[in-house]
Order: sequence, then structure tokens, then C-alpha cells
Amino acid sequence: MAKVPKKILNDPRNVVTEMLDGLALANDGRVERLDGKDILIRTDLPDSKVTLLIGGGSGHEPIFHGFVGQNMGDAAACGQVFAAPSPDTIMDAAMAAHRGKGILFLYGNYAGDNMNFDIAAELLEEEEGIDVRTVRVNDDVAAAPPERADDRRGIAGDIYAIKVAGGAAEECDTLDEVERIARKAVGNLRSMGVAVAAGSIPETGKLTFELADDEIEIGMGAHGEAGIAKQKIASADDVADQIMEKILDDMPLGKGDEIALMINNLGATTMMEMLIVNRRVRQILADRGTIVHRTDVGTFLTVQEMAGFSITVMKLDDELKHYLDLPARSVGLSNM
Amino acid sequence: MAKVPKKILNDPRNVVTEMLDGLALANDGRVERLDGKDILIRTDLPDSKVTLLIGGGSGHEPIFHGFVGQNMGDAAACGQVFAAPSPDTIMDAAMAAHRGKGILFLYGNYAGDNMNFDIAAELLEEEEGIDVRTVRVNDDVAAAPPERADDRRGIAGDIYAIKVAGGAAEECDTLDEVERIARKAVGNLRSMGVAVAAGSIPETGKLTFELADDEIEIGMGAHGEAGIAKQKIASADDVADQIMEKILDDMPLGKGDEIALMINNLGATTMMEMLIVNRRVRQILADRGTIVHRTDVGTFLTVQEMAGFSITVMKLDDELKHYLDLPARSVGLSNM
Amino acid sequence: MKELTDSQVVEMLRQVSKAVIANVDVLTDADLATGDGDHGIGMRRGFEAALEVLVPGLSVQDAFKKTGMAIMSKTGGAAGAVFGTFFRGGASAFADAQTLDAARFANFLALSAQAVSKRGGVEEGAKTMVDAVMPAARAVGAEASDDLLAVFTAAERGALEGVEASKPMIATTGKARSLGERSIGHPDPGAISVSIILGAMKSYAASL
Amino acid sequence: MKELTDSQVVEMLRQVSKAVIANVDVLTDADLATGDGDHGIGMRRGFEAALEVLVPGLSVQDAFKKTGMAIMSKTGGAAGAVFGTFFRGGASAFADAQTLDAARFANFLALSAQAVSKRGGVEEGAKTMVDAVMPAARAVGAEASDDLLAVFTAAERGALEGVEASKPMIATTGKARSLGERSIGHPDPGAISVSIILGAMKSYAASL
Ligand SMILES: Nc1ncnc2c1ncn2[C@@H]1O[C@H](COP(=O)(O)OP(=O)(O)O)[C@@H](O)[C@H]1O
Ligand SMILES: Nc1ncnc2c1ncn2[C@@H]1O[C@H](COP(=O)(O)OP(=O)(O)O)[C@@H](O)[C@H]1O
Ligand SMILES: [Mg+2]
Ligand SMILES: [Mg+2]
Ligand SMILES: [Mg+2]
Ligand SMILES: [Mg+2]
Repeated sequence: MAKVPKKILNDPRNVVTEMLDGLALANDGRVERLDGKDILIRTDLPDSKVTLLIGGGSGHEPIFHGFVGQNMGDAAACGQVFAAPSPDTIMDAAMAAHRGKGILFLYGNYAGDNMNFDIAAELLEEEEGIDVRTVRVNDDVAAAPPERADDRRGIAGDIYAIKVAGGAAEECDTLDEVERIARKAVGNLRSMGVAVAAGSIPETGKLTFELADDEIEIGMGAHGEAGIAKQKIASADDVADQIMEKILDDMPLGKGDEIALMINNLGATTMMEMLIVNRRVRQILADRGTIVHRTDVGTFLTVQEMAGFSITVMKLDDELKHYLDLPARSVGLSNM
Repeated sequence: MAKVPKKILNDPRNVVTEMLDGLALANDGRVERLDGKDILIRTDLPDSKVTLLIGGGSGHEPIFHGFVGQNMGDAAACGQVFAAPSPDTIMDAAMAAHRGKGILFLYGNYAGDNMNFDIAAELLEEEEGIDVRTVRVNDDVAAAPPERADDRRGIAGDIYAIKVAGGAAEECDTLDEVERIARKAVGNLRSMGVAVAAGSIPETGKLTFELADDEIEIGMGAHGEAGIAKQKIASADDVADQIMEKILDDMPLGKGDEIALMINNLGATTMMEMLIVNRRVRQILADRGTIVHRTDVGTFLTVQEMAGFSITVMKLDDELKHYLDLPARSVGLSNM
Repeated sequence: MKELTDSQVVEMLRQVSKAVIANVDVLTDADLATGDGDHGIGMRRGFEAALEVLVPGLSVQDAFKKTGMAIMSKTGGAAGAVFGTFFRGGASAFADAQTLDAARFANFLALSAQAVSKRGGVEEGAKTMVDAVMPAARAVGAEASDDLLAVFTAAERGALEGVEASKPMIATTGKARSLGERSIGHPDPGAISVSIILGAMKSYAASL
Repeated sequence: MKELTDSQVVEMLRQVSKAVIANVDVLTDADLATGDGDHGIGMRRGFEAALEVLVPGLSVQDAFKKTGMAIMSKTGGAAGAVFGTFFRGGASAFADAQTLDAARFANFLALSAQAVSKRGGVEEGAKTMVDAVMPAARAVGAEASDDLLAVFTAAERGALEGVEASKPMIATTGKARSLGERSIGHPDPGAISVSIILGAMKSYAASL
């Protein structure tokens, strides 16, 4: 934790507000900041719809606040860097985005997020009589064995979950239906990452962990939580094999199964590396006869300047495909 | 140039071929590699159209090969890392993509690219009788003063130029018309970058330049070519001010002028930094009454793991807006 | 002394806030060892907000409640929820009270301990701040004294024992969970915060 | 000796290729100082490809031509175009010739120098390989000898003088251009390559 990471910022204590201003502006009018709060909300919200509220700690840009828009989140409640948003922020976001048909809370499964969103949900139900449902993304197969899947963290699978739930919230009439579809998406998601170098929190200026010059960590979480194993740096094919073995052990895929595949940049990794990994992943999937319906290689959930990537697989059926493929335009994701 | 950058690769001598395999696969069938060559080409090319051929050195992913698709490049000729493609590759790509209406070569203005594309153009005209036109992107205001604009490098402005020319090549009937529109786009483009840390070439494992721990370089080129000044690290607002001053000196923008704005990640910079910069850029533009029609904050032209970003402004008219906004879906860029 | 007036309670909670803020680096480093390194800056945000609401004229109950609400709304993360709950959850112990005395404080700690354990869904042993709050509450309960300095001293001692006890634990919640065996040896950052909070109460009482 | 047979020319160009390949790190470091650091690996790719086409049975002209074509198609970057042109551009000097002699070689160098200068759009002084090729061609022209060792020695000397001369130049083309005054003091990497190529010819002749 020697060298302070070199970043081009203003006052590090203001990174979240300044970033949210910049993010709202980057959405070309489709999204705005709510009353100077740490909340982004669609400007084109229909009068009546099931509401999808997403959110979590900042520092993982473009998630969460980059995925607000049509067929994605209706609003995002944003916390400080690596810290869940407070119940106040969540409630304010929920109240502003609510359109009379109840709200689905969709976020990554972390103790801090769970507690803050739960507090907000309790208050919204008790004090405002709003129907709130919660779906937590727990796609990180490295975080816990299958029998404790509820303990798994949410990582890049969040994005596909948001995209599917966002589509459902746009088209479906009831909160029940949106919840069912979101739950199916999350149940079909598996991810795992590898870290090559650490990220840091602007306000502390400290790297969140340390890896030796020749070391990588397979299965590391989105805040530097420990993974499955620290090991010597290995080839792209080898790392892809390790990650895919673990994912496919957890969710076997066979001939004719269809999936969406995401290779996500944790921050500072080159797209060259990710594309080389994609090549290997596709060899593995082709050997099984698994069909890749859709691929997303890019930067979706980062951990500041962490180097490394994650692989996400979502098993598809016609319903999930339909919602995943609906058009979207936002800083985080655009679909044709 | 002490520490060898830590990357997850296979044999560093094969990075380009392996990456192109992964890139073709990432396009979900819309793009393929041509006969194992370093060429990506659309699978959905119409029978008759003006052809847009793009290309350049690799290592800048997602550009160029990530921008092949409908309303973008019809094919990309790819070189090794930071090296222009050879005339053979360019000719093969051109011949495969040609659909009877001539070819526009669109690429960044570098001696290596200019020579290799020119050789290919000469051969295509002399030996194949194909009408070839060349438009070189020279958007980097840091590279030379206005009176020597022909000496300016092409940086992230390439992307907007490709998007506009690609749309024109899809809709316009003649090479003349496509060339005219591409030239207008390039004439309206200005960019400038800042580097915080160096990238490296996988095969040499060496950083392409060095900056002290508290130093940044304003105006640095896409391969580490020297910029305007090495200086102590400064605030985001200050850096944005410096870059925008230079751009606006070169292409004054006033009340009512409409632009497209890109903040491009050179590799390892956090989106948080870029969004904070976007905030400042928008303040500067708002003060002038300039209208931002469209914003793209993300990773479009990288220099491997270089840290830093560039700002690109394209002045728009209705024609440029039309072609820029046409739908697209590719690894490098998707529009709704 | 045997009781604190409402304005003394406000002053004490201000001292508590300043003590937490002064320890930001200690908490950062503790959270870097087992979590994501934001515990210090999160607690600073929360207690800076507490300082803004801790103004003269608050009742004892409101002083604790408002402290909790400020923390809950400004800290974020796990700490915001659990430390917000810590101050709010036991505040009813002071309902209608003009002063803070040993019995009410014991009641406050016991209620708070229950509330945070419920909110976090964890018992002792999960390597969280609950491992400091619970022994602190027990130590206060066991301290059959009505002297506040003695009570706060017992509370801090209980918390510090909890910090020690948290070292060999394997985290089963929070960001440290996946550290698994690697979390062994490091104290829980939230537990350290509890000991700082209770220690600052003791110092305040000692200064009177 | 006064002439090289076609098979000797093939062998000489193989030695040239190996010499360039052996100097990959020298060229990398030179290009790191003024450009993007890929000149070494680019030249290696090109000359590895040349080794594959440099097989027995080629005419003198074809040996130069195929070397140039291999380099042009495999090197990429500025170097691929200019070094491909260097070998191809003067190959007509050997049209129909069974051997390489001093006069034909002088003619080759002069034509090549013209060709690369035209292709690159640069004269001497722009801090490119042209600054080594031109003085080499002049040195060979001035060397009124029909001894090939003397001719190659003059060529290398001219190139090395060009390398020296390139140091104080400010680059006006290529990736070094924007280095501006900062390029002063560093030799041009492409010029170094020219000196390696001509030096390897001299060594080959000396070994006969
Ligand atoms: N489920 C939980 N119940 C009670 N306390 C918890 C729980 N999870 C975490 N904590 C406490 O929160 C502390 C971490 O706080 P902080 O670092 O601010 O939040 P985060 O974990 O969200 O980064 C831990 O040290 C622990 O004491
Ligand atoms: N316009 C030009 N004309 C002649 N030679 C050039 C020109 N531009 C560059 N060169 C030569 O090419 C060399 C650089 O080659 P290389 O590093 O392989 O290509 P790139 O500059 O594309 O990275 C320079 O050192 C210079 O000698
Ligand atoms: Mg945190
Ligand atoms: Mg190069
Ligand atoms: Mg933490
Ligand atoms: Mg070079």
C-alpha cells in the first residue's frame, strides 16, 4: 500500500456528487439527478408502471447509476465509494420513481446493501403503504459453495439482471410478474472474476489489497474480498479454463443450451486480454455445444483501477432473451 | 521501464490473431475474420454499396476492429500492436469488402498508416481498377498548430468519423458523396488527451514512456508521442480547462452551436474520473451556450494499459447528426 | 457522578463523534485488513453529520436518536445501518428521562445490542461489531454500580475484550466473509469503533 | 572479391536478416526513446518472413525483391513500407544480372534511396532512415573501387555517419515528430536498422 494511486480528480471527498453530475449530463437528457441528491432518475418515466429501483455503492462505474433508462433501472440510489446507499437515499429514490404499481429493489447481495435496502423497504411499506419486493443478485460462484448460494456476492451478473428486470418492468403489468422474471434471471446467472492488481478508494488514497508482482487472485470479489486462491500469474487460456470450470460445475451447460456471455473489465485490464479470454471461453462452450446468443465484452462493473476481469454466464429461455434484447441507451449499456 | 506490466495473455507474439478471433466471436455473427487473416469483415454486407474500409495498428481496442458493422466500417485491416497493417492486408480487406461502388479508406493520420494505405490504394487502382479515396483523421490539436493541421495525428475522433462515414456509406449512392461527408466530419473534429501513466507493447513487455509519480503529460499521442507539456498532476477541473481551451482556440464554439462530445478512456482510467471531467466540460460549454447533442463517455480508443483520457468535440449540422445517430451494434459502439 | 444532564449528554456525544473522527486512519487500516477499507471514512461522514445535529436543547432520548439518524443517513454501507441502529435502537431507554443514569444506560446498551443483532442478522461470533456491543452490554449489566464512570469503564472494557475476541474469529458476514481463514488474526473494524465510542464516553465522564 | 553469385546473394541476405533479428532489443530501445517501441519487433517479424522466402535458386533481383515483399507484407508500420521499399525499390538495378557487383550495388542503393524518400515523402534531415540511406549511397558512389568489401564498408560507414547525424535532428515525420526538441540527442531507429543491414553485408563479404 505504498504508492498513492495517481488520479485526475478534484477534492476526493466530493467524488460521488461530482461524478453524478457528470453522469446525469452524459445521458443526454434521458436521466437527471434528483434535487442534488445521490439519486439518478429517468426523465421519461411513464405515468404508470412497475418501478425498478437499483443501487449500491459507487466506485464501480458504470454500474449502478450508468444503467438507468428505458428497459433498465427507473432510478438508482447511489452510495459513497464501496458503501451501500443510506435508507434515506433509497427511500427518496423509491418515492420519486414510484408510479403506483409497486417497486422492485434489485441490487447486489452485500450485508451493507441488504441492511440499508431492508430498512428502506420496511419504512416504505409501513409508512407509505408501497408494495416493495427485493431481489438480490448473488452470481459470484467463488464466494460460497452452492449450498450457501444465499451468501454469494453480486458481481457483473447485476447488469444482465438489471437489463431483464428493466425490460419486464417496462412491459409487465404487475409487480408479481416483474419479481418472478427478475428472480429467474438471477437464478440463471453465474459469474467469477480474477484480480491482477488492486483498486483504491479516492478518499483514503489506499489500495484495497496487495498482490505480489507475479501473483493473481482467482475469484476475488468486487471490493477486493478474497477469492478462491492466490496463485502465480497464468496464461489467458489457463485462467479462462479455471473460471469456466467453476461456473460450469455450478450450472452445467450442454448441447443446445443458450446463454448470454459477458466478459467484464474490473477496471484497468486491456480489451485485448478480454478478447483473448473470450476466444478461449467460446472454445470451451463450443465443445459442449452451448450456443452463445449474445456477447458483451467491455466495462460494466469496475472496482476503480483494479486490473482483472470477470466472466458472467446467464442461461436463457425465450422470456429472458426477449427482455435482455430490448433496446436501451445509457452510459453503461446500449443495445441496438 | 522497470517493472514488466502484468497481463493475462497467452504467447505475446500471438496477441493480435488470438484477439481477432475473440473479437469476431464477440460480434455474435455479424462480423467474421477473413480466411484467418488480420481482417474483420461484416457478414451482412449488402450486394451493392459504397465500401468503407477502416484500419490501423492493433493495441488500441476497441478501435479499429471493434467498429465494423452496419453503419460503421464494412471491414477493418488490422496491424500488429501499434503498427499499421501491411499493404497486403489492406488490399485483401478492400477486395473482400468491395461491392462495386468504390472504397473509402478512413484511418488515423500516421506516417506508417499513410504509406501502407497509399501503397494499397495505388495497387488497387492500377491493378484492379477500383476507385479508392482516402480520408485521414487528424483531430489531435496537440500534435501541430492549425497551419500544419495536416501533420496532426488521428486519435479518438476516429470513432465519430467512422460512425458518420459508415452511415453515409450505407445510405449514399456514390463514393463522391461518402467522401464529402467523411471529409466534413473530419474537418469538424478536434481532440486532445492527457496521459497519467504509460501503456506497453505485450511482445516487448516494455512501457512506451515514463512519467514521474506526480507527473502527467497534456496532449500526449495515442502511442505515447510527446504532447504539449509534462506537468505536475493537477485537478480534474484544471486539466479539463487546459484541454478545452486548446480545442476551443482551434475551433471556436458559440451560442447555439451543436456538438457531439466524447470522453475517451485511454485504458486504465476510472470512469469516475471521466465523469467528473465531463461535468467540467459541460460547465465550460454551457457558459458559451453550446448545445451537446450527444455524449459518449467510455472506452473507445485505448493505448493498452495507458492511464489518461481524451476529449473529442465534433461540430454538428443536420447531415452529420443524421449519420452519427444511425443505429449500430458492435463491440466498440452500440447506439439505440 | 451518577447522572448526566441532557446538555451533558449532548456534549458527551459530541466528544464521542470527535473521537471516532480522530481515529479515521485506525479504522481505515483495520478495514483494509479484513474488508474494503472504507470504514474509517464512512464513520467520519456519519459522525460529522452527528456533530451537526448535536445541538443544545435536545432531550437525552433525542440526542441518541438524532445521532443514530444522522449516522444512518450519512454513513452508508454496513456501518451506517448498524451504528445508526446502535444509537437509535436503544434510545427508548431514555424515553421521558431528563438525565442519563447507570440503569438507563444499561438498558440502552442491552436494547441496542438486541437491535443491531437483529438488523444484521448475526449473533456473537460472526466477527462484527456485535462482538463488541454484546460483551459491553454484559459488562455493564454485571457492574453493580450506579457510578457512571465505573459503568462506562466497564462498557469500554467489555468492548475491548470483544475486539480481542474478534481476532481469532472467521467472519461469516460483511465484506470480510470471503476472507475465510485469512480473516483470522485481525480484529473487526466495527468492533474497534464500538470500543472507541464507549471509550470516549468514559473519557468524558472522567473529565467532569 | 568483385562479385557475388546469386546463391551468395541469397546467403548474404539471410545473414542480413539474422543480424537484424539479433538486434531486436537495440531497435526496441532506440524506438522507445523517440517513438512507440515497436521497431525491433516489427523488423524481426519482417526479416523472419524474409528468411522464409530466401531460398536457393533465386536470381539476384528476385532475392532483393522477395526480401522487400516479405518485409512489406509482414512488418507493418512505417518500417514495413520503407524497408520493403528499400529492398524492392532498387532491385531493378539487378535486372537480368547473374551477379551482384560494385556498380550494380551502387545503382541499387541510389535507386532505393530515391524510392524510400519518395514513399516517405521526406528528404534528408527529417530524422528517418533516409538519413542513413542517402549518405550510404553517396559513400558508395564516392568509393571508386570494384572491390565489394570496400564498397560495403563504405556503405556501412555512410550509414553510421547518418545515424550520428540523425541525433541532433528534430523529427518532422513518423511517431517521433511530436517529440519536437525532445527527440534531439537520440538517433533514429530506422537509421540504425540501415546501418545493421549494410554492416551485415560487409561482414558477409569479409567472411568469404
Ligand atoms: N451483518 C452485520 N451485522 C452487524 N454488523 C455488521 C454486519 N456486517 C458488517 N458489520 C459491521 O460493519 C463493519 C464494516 O463497516 P463498513 O466498512 O463501514 O461497511 P462495509 O462492509 O459496507 O464496507 C464490520 O467491521 C462489522 O463490524
Ligand atoms: N515518412 C517516413 N519516411 C521514411 N522513413 C520513415 C518515415 N516515417 C518513419 N520512418 C522510419 O520508420 C522508423 C520507425 O519504424 P517503426 O517503429 O517500425 O514504425 P512506426 O513508426 O509505425 O512505429 C523510423 O525510425 C524512421 O526511420
Ligand atoms: Mg464498503
Ligand atoms: Mg508503431
Ligand atoms: Mg468497509
Ligand atoms: Mg515504432
